[in-house]
Amino acid sequence: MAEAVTYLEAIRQGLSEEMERDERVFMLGEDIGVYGGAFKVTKGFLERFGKDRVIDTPIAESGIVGAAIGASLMGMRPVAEMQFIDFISCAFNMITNFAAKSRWRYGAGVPLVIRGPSGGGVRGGPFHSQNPEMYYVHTPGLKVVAPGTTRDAKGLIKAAIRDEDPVIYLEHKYLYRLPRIKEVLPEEDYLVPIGKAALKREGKDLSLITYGAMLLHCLDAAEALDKEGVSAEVLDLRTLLPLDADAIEATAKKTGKVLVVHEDTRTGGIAGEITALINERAFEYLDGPVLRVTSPDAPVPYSAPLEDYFLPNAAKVIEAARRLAAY
Amino acid sequence: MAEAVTYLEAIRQGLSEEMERDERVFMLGEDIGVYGGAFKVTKGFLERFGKDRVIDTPIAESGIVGAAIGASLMGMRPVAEMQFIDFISCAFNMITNFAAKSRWRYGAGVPLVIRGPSGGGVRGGPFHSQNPEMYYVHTPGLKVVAPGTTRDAKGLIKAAIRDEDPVIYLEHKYLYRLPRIKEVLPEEDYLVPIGKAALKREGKDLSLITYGAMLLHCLDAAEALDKEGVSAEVLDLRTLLPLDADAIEATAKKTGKVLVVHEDTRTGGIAGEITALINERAFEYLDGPVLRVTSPDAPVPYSAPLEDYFLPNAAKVIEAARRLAAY
Amino acid sequence: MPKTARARKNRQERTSGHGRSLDRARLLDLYYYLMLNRLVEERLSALYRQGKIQGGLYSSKGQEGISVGSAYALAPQDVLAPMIRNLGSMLVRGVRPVELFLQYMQKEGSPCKGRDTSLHFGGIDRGFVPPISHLGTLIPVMAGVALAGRMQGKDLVALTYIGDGATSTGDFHEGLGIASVNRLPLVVLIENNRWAYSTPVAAQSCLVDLADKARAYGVPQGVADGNDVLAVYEATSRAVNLARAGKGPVLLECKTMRMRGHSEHDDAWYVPEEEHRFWEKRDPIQIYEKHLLKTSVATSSDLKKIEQRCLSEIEKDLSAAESAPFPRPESCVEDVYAPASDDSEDEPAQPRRLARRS
Amino acid sequence: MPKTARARKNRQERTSGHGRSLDRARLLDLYYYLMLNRLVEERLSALYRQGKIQGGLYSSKGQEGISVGSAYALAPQDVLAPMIRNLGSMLVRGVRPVELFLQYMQKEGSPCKGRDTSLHFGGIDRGFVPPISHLGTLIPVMAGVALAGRMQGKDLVALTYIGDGATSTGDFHEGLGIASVNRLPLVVLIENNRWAYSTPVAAQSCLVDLADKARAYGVPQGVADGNDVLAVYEATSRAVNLARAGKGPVLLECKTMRMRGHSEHDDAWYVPEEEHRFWEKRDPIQIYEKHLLKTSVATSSDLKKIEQRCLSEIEKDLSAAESAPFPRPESCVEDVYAPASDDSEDEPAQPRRLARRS
Ligand SMILES: Cc1ncc(C[n+]2csc(CCOP(=O)(O)OP(=O)(O)O)c2C)c(N)n1
Ligand SMILES: Cc1ncc(C[n+]2csc(CCOP(=O)(O)OP(=O)(O)O)c2C)c(N)n1
Ligand SMILES: [Mg+2]
Ligand SMILES: [Mg+2]
Repeated sequence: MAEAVTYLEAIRQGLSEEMERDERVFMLGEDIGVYGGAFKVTKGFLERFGKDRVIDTPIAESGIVGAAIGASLMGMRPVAEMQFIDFISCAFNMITNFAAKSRWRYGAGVPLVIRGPSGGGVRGGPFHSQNPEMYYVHTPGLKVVAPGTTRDAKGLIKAAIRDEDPVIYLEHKYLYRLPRIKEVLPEEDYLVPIGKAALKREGKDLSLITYGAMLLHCLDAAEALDKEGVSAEVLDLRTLLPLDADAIEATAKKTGKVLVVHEDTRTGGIAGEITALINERAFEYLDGPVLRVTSPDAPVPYSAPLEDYFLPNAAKVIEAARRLAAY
Repeated sequence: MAEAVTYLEAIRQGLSEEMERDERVFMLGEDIGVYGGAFKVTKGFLERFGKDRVIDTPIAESGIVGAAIGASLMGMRPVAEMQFIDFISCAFNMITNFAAKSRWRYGAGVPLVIRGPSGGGVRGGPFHSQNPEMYYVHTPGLKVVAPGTTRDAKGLIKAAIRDEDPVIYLEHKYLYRLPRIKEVLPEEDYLVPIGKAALKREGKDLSLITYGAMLLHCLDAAEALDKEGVSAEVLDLRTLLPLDADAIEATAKKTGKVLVVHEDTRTGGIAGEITALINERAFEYLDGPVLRVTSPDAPVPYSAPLEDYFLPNAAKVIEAARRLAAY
Repeated sequence: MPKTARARKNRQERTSGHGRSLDRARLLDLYYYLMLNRLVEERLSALYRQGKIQGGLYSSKGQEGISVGSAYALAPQDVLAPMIRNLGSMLVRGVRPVELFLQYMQKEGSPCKGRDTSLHFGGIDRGFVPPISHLGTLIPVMAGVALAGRMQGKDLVALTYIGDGATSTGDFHEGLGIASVNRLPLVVLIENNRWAYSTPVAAQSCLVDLADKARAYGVPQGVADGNDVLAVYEATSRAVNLARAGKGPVLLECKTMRMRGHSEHDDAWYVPEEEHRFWEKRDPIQIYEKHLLKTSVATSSDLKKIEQRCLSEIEKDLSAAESAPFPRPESCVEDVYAPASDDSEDEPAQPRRLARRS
Repeated sequence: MPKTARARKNRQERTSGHGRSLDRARLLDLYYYLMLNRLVEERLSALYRQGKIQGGLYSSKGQEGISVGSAYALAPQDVLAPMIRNLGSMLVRGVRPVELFLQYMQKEGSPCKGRDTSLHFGGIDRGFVPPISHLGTLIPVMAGVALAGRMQGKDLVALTYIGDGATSTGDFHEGLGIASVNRLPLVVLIENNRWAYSTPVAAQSCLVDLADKARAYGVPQGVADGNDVLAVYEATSRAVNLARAGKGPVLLECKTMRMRGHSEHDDAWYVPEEEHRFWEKRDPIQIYEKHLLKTSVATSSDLKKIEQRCLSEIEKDLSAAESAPFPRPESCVEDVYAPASDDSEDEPAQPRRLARRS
């Protein structure tokens, strides 16, 4: 019977299955071919799919995304890798102005996927640990996904490749090879729908809304809170744009107390948008303020004690959850 | 005695006064010298300050901002113009990764100003009407200001140039020559402090929190609401980063009902952040949900009937305010 | 190395056109498009002055030979990405004046439903990719079009334009870099009209010939007289053939002059009078008229007839556009995303094969 | 035009160094820095293997001659921006090993307080500008440094480095474009070590000499043997003089080979063995040693002494760094903005004059 695979292996499987299934799918990026990618996500792809479908590019993120856009307009399904997601900033204009607006402007959809390793916890410092989601969540025309489990990682990359619109796929490098989240994946071809959150734990006293690597910390926190007699529900957003407003509304109405947890920095982070949605849709149900546990407003630091202080963790979630529960 | 000047003239005065006062201040951008800028903001500057301090550049926004960063590190005070603020997207990486993080990384402040015409209402279409504030509000290390009055336009550009950190100065092109907001400005050298909101109208029933060109619509709405017996307070944020959380908290606690109005698109707009701040600081004082009137989640359309439908206006603010007042 | 060698070979070659390869019908065709380009734009600026058009309106007066001559050199399967001064290229590719009037008057039936401005419309199905305002972006995008065409076994060439000013953008460099190492069938036509808004080309680059930028990529280049439609046609044909033969990308500079302001609101006071006078004598339409008469391909009455035809087509199309309704206000929030039905969940997992041309 | 002419003149010139301009003390100085560069990096990788350093560690093994020779050619007022393989340049500019150990071990006293990685520290006050990870960005930034220096009447030259791979970035193009039309005193040294991570230079560009990219800007260029520290010193001196004389920017390519993986975790299995073997014979330190002995500038015991000196300095500095404390956790949220006291409100409105060097 099948064995448990890593989050990284799940992404690799999803990519290669879609390349097998659909000849329109191809990949481009820096060091993805011969080398198989900085994190080895596309290891073996060059040998398997050939150099026409696994293209090593010069160092030119805007050029890479631009070329992906052109190929997409021609009916292909490009998947562009950013060696670290931090470098997506160099393609910001191409993504937000060319890819995001073409369908609305004149009806030309630009299905493509831009993926890369995001997030901290690996001593990457300010330029190899970023969480750029909000720059794209604030851009109509894009979709943004951020899987927190191995199963979702595979199902979402496949859904992203099949989607008719441009999708930013954020894979969290801290989860890549984390033994704890290895999973046995379904034999059959499955997708995780974009735009649907998942309730990863049922609870009745309060809701933890999160995504990405923070899911683990929220589940740990929920476990610990349970022992204190606080029943916490954990909603994994999985897709950040479009947000699953119905799922957010449902859990807010159910528990009446919401704590949003994200690794991204605080000001302008997605917790604000979620708080606004809850205000609009479930205000009367609130038994306390919507609170947030996030990284502080600073770049991601390198030094171990600094990064450990900087990133949210179970302890911080528990502490905030207690305050909220006591409310 | 002095005569009333336009918003655009106020910016020009602020810029030239600072160039007079401080030899470290210089300008660079496309067509700002000989031509005096696409909107004539720097008209006459070349003649007055010479070509070493008013530099026409090639079409290269990332290069322009990069050069401004280098000059700033050398102790100069560069002011870079984006011909339309929409093109700031090409400099996104330089701004968010180089300028924003240098002080934190190794103690080198990067005082510089990036300014340009933002906003809609002039039939500019999707690439000459953008409101890019949130991309920078979500970036620690930057400051973002967006004046809504002629007096603030001058006081904030001067404060931005004297600030020790990089400031994005958003001037709303719809206000540039609007006769209605012409003002007689103080004779003396004055600044409008960055980080301080201003109560532009006192009220007791509900608070309209806004900035930029939406200030006018909110004041009109407040006027109309007053006739209906609804007393609306209008808080002009003026600075979007750092937000004046104390002023936001104060008005929320005072009226208990808050409506946030911004021209920027809805999802991930600053209304979310403000809602989160109010939740954290004034939850018990709320007599209703924090609501928002914003542009919808789409690019800014060109055609008159479309753009008129797209942009917030007094009527939309009044309608939402009524709902909130009735709450 | 061969590439640099080839670059050198092509380097100095200045093309002057003779149009030997074109029969009478096609020679008159060129004249029709030149004239239609000129007259449509004249009508558009009249509408602008009447306040029937708002926002940016960018004239290609004096540059029509570049748009028409280059687009005319393409094969049907080729893909073209016009810039805002390439209205003529779009006409050659089948765009009708009515679409342009609808577009500029922001009407319901306009190709982009009144959402976007100027020449920002089209689509692969019609053989072109419209620009966004951000200059330089089309170079990487058209590199991707060329790449996809090769994958799909179409033997297409991608052609796009870039101004002298926009060659300073990072995207120009990144796009040509990717195209060069992949030998993509891409032709980048530099429309050097001596000005970028108010900025003269000398303030944009230290080069005399912007075509020399090809030397940074080791790719072929050429320089042509942009005011000679036949020279442009022939230089483009050669560039397209090189690109199709896998020797691309190719950088082709066409020298010309922007005869009006950057956009309608700009009277271009900053352009020296002599410069303007010098180029007035080199109007591409007059030059081509003389050529057609001298080579007795056409009589002046033939040409008058063509001009009349253009004028009547314009009248017809304009009145159609004027009477057209404005778009539904609420339509501006539609089409941000594909309709849900197209979405992944519903797409069958059947294998997809590339449709290759046999 | 003169610029292109000059570019041609400088074009083919390959520099081979003789160091005639350097006296014995300075020749031995160069050896000291080469050796210190090599030994510090060897110690850093040992620490990495011991798990005392996490994250990226980028070796300049085989490229030390470029960092040391180029930095040594600068005048005190010049500003240098190192890349991640230019540890040697920083040593020449006065950085001590202890700072590097503190930095890589993320300690409190590290130049960037444990916040940023690798060589990302420094400051104008010490004569350099540190990079961010995003490649290419230093070119426009150093153009701005050169521009400011000219405004301030300092006659400084700005020197920065860029890898063969990073010359593909848009910022490289935009920075050189702005520098060229303003004739800025900027020297861009292309460190062509044949590889960009796993990507060979042939997959990055069609050029044989990346210095040819200067032809796109009409600026001077040069090519030097990067494994000959004296050749680098002399080529850089010439480039710096050109730039200082207002003939810049200058593009100088130094040919070399990356002798280790992209970073410590990478064993560079993708590099052909012959290529590696070929370059092993060209180790810049061995080459320079031979030269010093052959020209009897030094005896082998002189050189041994220098090596000993480096080793003991490293020991001393390392133990200092190892015993240093880690930073206060909460310090990571400090210094995002200037302290309020520096803020605009308080700044006096007195006129400010530029401090010019008399
Ligand atoms: C990235 C970017 N920066 C600035 C602008 C504003 N702008 C529009 S057209 C123009 C001048 C373009 O000159 P050129 O490339 O020579 O084209 P031309 O107008 O002469 O056809 C400028 C600066 C823009 N559209 N895009
Ligand atoms: C804009 C950007 N894209 C991608 C990367 C990831 N990256 C770091 S180093 C490197 C290779 C650089 O090669 P080269 O410029 O030749 O410098 P070298 O490592 O050989 O010194 C890459 C792709 C980056 N740092 N910045
Ligand atoms: Mg031009
Ligand atoms: Mg390299």
